[in-house]
Amino acid sequence: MITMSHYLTFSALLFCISIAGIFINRKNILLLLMSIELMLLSVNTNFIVFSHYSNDITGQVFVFFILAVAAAESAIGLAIIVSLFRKRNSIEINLINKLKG
Amino acid sequence: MIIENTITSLLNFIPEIILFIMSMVILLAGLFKFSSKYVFHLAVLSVIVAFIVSLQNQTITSSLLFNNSIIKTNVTDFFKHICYFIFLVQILISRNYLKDKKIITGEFYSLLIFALLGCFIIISSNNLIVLFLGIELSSLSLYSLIALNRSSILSSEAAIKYFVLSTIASGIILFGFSYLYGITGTLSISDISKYLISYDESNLYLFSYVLIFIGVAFKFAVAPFHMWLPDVYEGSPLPITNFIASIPKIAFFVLTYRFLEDNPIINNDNFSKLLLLLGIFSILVGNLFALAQKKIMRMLAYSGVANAGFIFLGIFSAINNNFSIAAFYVISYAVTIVSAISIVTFISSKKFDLIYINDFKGFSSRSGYVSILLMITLLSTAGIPLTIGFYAKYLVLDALVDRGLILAAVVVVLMTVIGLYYYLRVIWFMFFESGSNSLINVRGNFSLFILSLIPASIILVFLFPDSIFKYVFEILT
Amino acid sequence: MIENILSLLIWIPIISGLFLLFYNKKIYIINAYNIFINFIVFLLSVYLLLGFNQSKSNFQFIENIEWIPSLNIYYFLGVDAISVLLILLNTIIFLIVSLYNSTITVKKRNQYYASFLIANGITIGVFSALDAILFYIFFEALLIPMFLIIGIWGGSNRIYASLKFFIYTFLGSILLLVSFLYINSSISSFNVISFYNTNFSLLEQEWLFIAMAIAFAIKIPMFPFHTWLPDAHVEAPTSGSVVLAAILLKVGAYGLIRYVIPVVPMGAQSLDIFFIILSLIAIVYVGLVAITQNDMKKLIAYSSISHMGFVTLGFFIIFQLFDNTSNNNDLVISFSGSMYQIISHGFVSAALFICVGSIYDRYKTKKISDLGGILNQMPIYSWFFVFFALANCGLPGTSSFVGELLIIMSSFKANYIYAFLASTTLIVSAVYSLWLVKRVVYGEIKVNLEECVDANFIEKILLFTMAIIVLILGFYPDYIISFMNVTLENMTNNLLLKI
Amino acid sequence: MESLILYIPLLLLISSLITGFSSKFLNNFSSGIVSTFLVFISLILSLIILFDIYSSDESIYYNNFYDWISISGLNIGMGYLIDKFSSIMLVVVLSISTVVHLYSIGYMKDEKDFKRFFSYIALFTFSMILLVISNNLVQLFIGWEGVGLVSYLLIGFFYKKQSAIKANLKAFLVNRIGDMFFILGIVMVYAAFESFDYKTIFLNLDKTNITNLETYFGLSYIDFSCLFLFIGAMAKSAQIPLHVWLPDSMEGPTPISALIHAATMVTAGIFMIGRLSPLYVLTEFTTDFILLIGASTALFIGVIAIFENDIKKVIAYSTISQLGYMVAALGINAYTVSFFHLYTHAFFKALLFLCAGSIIMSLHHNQDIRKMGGLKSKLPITYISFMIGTLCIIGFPLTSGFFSKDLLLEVMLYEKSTISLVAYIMLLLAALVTTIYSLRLLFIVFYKKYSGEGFENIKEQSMIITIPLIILSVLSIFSGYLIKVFIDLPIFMFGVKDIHYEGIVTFIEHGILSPATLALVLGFYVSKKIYKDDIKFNILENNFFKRISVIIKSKYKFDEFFISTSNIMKNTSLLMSKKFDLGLIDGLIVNGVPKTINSFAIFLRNKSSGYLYHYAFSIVISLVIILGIILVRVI
Repeated sequence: MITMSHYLTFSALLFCISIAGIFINRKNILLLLMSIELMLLSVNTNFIVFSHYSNDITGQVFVFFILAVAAAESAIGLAIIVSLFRKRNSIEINLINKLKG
Repeated sequence: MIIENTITSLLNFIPEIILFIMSMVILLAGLFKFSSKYVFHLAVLSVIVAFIVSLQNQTITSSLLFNNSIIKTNVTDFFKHICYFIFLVQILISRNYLKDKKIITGEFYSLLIFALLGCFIIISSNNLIVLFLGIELSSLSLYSLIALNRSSILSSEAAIKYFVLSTIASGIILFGFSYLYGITGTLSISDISKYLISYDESNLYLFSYVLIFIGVAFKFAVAPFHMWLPDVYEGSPLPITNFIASIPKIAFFVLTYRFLEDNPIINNDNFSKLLLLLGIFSILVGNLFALAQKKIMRMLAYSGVANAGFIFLGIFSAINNNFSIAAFYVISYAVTIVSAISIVTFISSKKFDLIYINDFKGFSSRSGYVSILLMITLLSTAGIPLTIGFYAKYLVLDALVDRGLILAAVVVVLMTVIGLYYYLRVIWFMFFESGSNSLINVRGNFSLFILSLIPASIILVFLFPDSIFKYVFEILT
Repeated sequence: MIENILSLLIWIPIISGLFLLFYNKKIYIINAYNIFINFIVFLLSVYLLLGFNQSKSNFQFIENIEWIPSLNIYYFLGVDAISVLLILLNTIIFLIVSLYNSTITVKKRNQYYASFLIANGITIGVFSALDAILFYIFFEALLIPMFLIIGIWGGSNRIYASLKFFIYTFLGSILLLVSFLYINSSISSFNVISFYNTNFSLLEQEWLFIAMAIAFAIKIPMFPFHTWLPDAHVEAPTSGSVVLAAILLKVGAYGLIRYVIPVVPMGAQSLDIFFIILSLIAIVYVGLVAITQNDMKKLIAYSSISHMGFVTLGFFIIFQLFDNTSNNNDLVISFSGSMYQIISHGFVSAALFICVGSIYDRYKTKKISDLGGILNQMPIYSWFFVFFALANCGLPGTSSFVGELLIIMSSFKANYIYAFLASTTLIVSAVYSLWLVKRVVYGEIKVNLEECVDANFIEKILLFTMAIIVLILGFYPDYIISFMNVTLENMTNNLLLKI
Repeated sequence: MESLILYIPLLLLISSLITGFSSKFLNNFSSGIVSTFLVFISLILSLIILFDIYSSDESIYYNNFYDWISISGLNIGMGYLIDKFSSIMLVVVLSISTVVHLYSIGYMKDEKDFKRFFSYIALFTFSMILLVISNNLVQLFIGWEGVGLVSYLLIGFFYKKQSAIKANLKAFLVNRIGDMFFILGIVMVYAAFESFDYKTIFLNLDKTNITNLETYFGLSYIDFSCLFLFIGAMAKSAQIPLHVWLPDSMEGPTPISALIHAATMVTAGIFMIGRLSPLYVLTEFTTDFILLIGASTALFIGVIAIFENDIKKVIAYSTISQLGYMVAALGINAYTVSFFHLYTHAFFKALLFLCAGSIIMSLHHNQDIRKMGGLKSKLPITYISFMIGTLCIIGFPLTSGFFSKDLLLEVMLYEKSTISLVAYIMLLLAALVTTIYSLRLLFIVFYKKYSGEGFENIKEQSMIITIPLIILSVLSIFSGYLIKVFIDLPIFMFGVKDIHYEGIVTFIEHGILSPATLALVLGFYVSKKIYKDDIKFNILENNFFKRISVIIKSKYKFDEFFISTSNIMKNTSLLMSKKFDLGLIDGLIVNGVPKTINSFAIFLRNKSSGYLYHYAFSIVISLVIILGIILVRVI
């Protein structure tokens, strides 16, 4: 029988994976965007699980908002990457350390 | 019933609505040649109008709007007014700079106003969804604003860094939200914070609060969540830095206040220790790093980290709902840093971008007046008497000593001594060294007038602080 | 009877100094304005002296206004005999400085004078503030004008010196703030009079004593904290050195006697031995160090440290004195000695720095090895220099002797070893003062200037006045000592009630 | 009468100020006259006071001019205590000072700093008077240091001469060594008797039980206080080993040597101990110490004079040895006797110095006796007076020196202790030595063939020089006959041995028959043979005497000792200021800590790479750590 805690663990794992994805990946920025999406999705899972178990719809409303915002975020993220690429014909992360110290 | 509720809500929400519409208008106006040169005036006008209107309909009683998703109290009004003031100063000062950098466009101002709007929504949100939307509204517009200076490689690098890290932060905050929702089964913050009064606190509740406050710590740039701040300060155009340094901090302080008001969690040992240790750690890190900086903006950024630590100490000391200390600190810091960055904005002209601290050498011989203004500002950041910053640090120390944390107090004051050194460095470059850079811009009487507003108020508030203290203490305890 | 004369004393110079910042046209107007203001302040302080009722021991000319009631900080001013004398010293010194400044050439003259005027007001504030935080604010604020004076108008290595001065003193004073907050957290008042009625445990008192005493020990400066002073003196302009030596060091001593010893007497009693030892080290060791200096200002700076060692010795022996001879009068005598030493050193060191400064203006060097036989070129200066050097080594008939005698007396009653070590200053101070005179003033002329102008009229007047003051203080100390007597007696009695 | 006291110091102060600050409206000569006149008036006043004191037996002037400090528990006054003792001292000081003033008008007439000189000597007289009339120890100390100061200024009067400014620094510092102990002594007395005032001290002396005062190192409290006070006196009165400053002080103008370094200042120590005699009679150890110091000074320093060739230094050394006599007398509590010798010595030693001055003037500032000789014919008046002076100092019968010295030697024998016997023998030898060097001087300067150049144009000085010589010669001869006055002079009625004295005549007979005369004759014989007839004694040629003479010529290496100690002190302090003060405290701690912090900060800055994934990593790690800690704490 799959209980609530299983879902929560799953989403927590998802969250950890996404974060790991952010700092383990050293090449491509696009992967960063993906892992960010993944992180938000894990949050969504949480909300859905909670709203399901506590018969309360607002959680799922929240999920829609999150999805929308995530879309906007990735749009802006891509835009920034584009402007970065314009100036430096590559989107490798390990080249981005002009600002440090 | 619902109708009139909505109508009253709308009526109470007019300033934000004005801002919203005007930012659209500015965006459009920016598109057409004939109107694009008026965007600045439009922006200023709209902000002033919104300011006046919100001054008109400020309330003493707190009222819940849009069926409890927005709250409007004297606290929110107070902080919003400060934001208005700061924002006006910023955009008035930044005009010439933007002209020189050729980014004085419609989308700039509309995005900026959106960011302001986002902060206002954070300030007055009473619902997790609205809060989340506010956070994202401000962050999204800031991402694009940072990257707006397409000519500079640094700005887009800063943008990408800020983007990634702050989305992580929002993710963490959201994670916390989700748990809160799971425990309490509601999204309304006031209910969430009252939850503990009826139920005893569970570890999950604590966890979610910890997660949220780590997110908040990120937004305040409290060490070790501060890395984005120096890079953003350095990379982004100065007016944006100016905005990021001040208004979001105020907004997130109000968020903190909203979450911790009437909430026993603040007396929780783990939670309060977390705040305390984060605060002290961030004071250490900020001062140490600031000591070694060569660039003025990075130096200010790290000093900002240190001050964020002080703010956390202030929040830490907010037992039995006395948020006045932290509030006063936030206000004084925001005002001071705005003055500092505005001065830097003002003096860096088209020909010459003031980046390094050495560029201040002999500045007093160039313009004694501006250098005195900057000196007052920096002394205030350092917390020397004769400035408002002294009271800010004084209150935090006082709170620490009152709670018997003498050792923490001593560590903090020793760190402020280190802090003093790097502020003095700027001062001595300005006054004691010679060989001023003739490219530095010191002209513009109106801007000078605006610039001198804040230092003047810094001194005045030092001399006659009591009314302000009274007001802050009254509304925040 | 002028109401709130203390506020006038504080704010007249500060505000007029701020005005002066906006006028930089005609030099003679600036000079006249500056001297005039200082003179007014001087007259006010004389009025204060005359209006002060020395037969009463309580604080007088009290002004107590609510400043920040929400933090229970008050604008609380008032003076007792000690403060009155120190304020008078302060105004006299600043008057002298303002006169001296009118004879020198300096850049940004108006800002220069303004800094001194502001410093004048702030110092009076320090001496008359009876609310701990108010005192602290004045105490800190005093750093800023001095910092600017050293940093802007100082010598070649001025930045190092001014920073060292500022940060070192700030470091000390911020500990002071913490201690004040601690006291406040237990008695919820910053009023110094209620500070005197605290009863902390011994441990608390010891910690408070350490924190506050270090804060003031840096300012005085006492032995291990003294290294900022020589640098600051060497780099500071002449008037700066005068103010530094004559006023700022006294602020530290004043803090000890007003905010440390009466507030935490038990702490002071249990730790006094360390401070006695430090004072003795300052007297003997720093004196020896002074002998070998090759820079006149450094030499005088070190001699100042060693003289301030007498002051602190006089403060800290009182407890042992009381154990040996349970007699309040001895304690009062010891305090009187220290206070007298403070006042006398104020004048002597100021005069010495003026002499050295004028020598520097003419010969463009402070190095002793470069100078010699200036008596042949500027006799008047040289004779004043000799006089003040002799005063510096505590010659009887000059003011320095009185303090030293009283303190040696008291320290003998406390412990004969203290007295022995303290009295070595008769030799050491004579060595450094007179050896300096021998090398600089006497002998064949070393550097021959074409036209070397001797003291001009104003300088003659200044030095003559100071010489007269020193002699009067030396031959008739009774006025000042009995002036302070009631206050000191009262202080000692309160002290003894608590230990 | 009593009110006159105030005017004496006042007049002197006025004269000092007038001559000091009257650069405009008085020429040199007239200012000299003015100050001399003022001093003379005060001399008259002092004489009036003297006679008033002596007119009635028990009359003592005692009062305060004003309160120096008067608070509860401490009363110090500026006042006067005039009894027979101090009134005589007053007269002695003022008379010598008057004569010297007069003499100086002539002697200094060519100096450009004439006025400075006169203001100095007036100031000196002022502070000496302050010392003499003082009624408490603090005022005494003020006067004490005042005279020291003026001697410092006057030794360095020719401030361009390196030797002069070396000498005056030396004089001041050596005196400071004494003063340090002196002030400690004063403080000890105060601590014991709760007052600085002589009267109160002596009254409390009876009340307080001295035995239960604390003791240090097995010596009683009084021993120590007296010892410290005496060390002060040793410096002032040039006793071994603190005598080193006096010979060098001859760098000053000659009148000063007469006034300060022979007659008055150097005797201040004797005066002080005489004043405090009630204390000194209570101590055993210290008086013996004093006795030994005095006797050895009298002998050993006297010997140096035999080999000295600078005329002034010879007289200086003789002064030291004479002071040794006085101190020795103090050592057996014979204060009056010592004071008597002080008084006679003041006159004839001043006379000798002034003679030397006139000789030096006539020889154009040549002080080396090897370039002198045969001046008998050229300088008759000087010759006569010098002769008189010499006779006095060698104690030729019927001269003043005879009375004082014989009385002194006689008193030595009263106390039947070995130490006083030793002292007696030393003093006897010292008498022999005195005879030898004084006569040596006389013979070489006046009898031997002149060995310099320009013998014919040497001539006697003007009246203003010679008159003082005559006055002093008269005084030197006849001052001795007042012996009776001194013998029953009470110094606070304590301590004085009852000296059996039956009339002047018996005394003279007794004196002539005393061993001193033997010494006199022997000395006369030896010095005549050696220095007049140039006969070489073979005994003196052997190694033993040679070695001794070498030791003596080296002045027992006292100077070298002091110089080396001061060098050690200088080097140590140099080391401390370099290594400890600048190196350790300033360098390592005060500057070192900030430097370390700064370098640490720079290290941190350089370590931080700007990589995004590092940022993210650190965020995540700290998140994990925080959550982990809290997890551990809550579970």
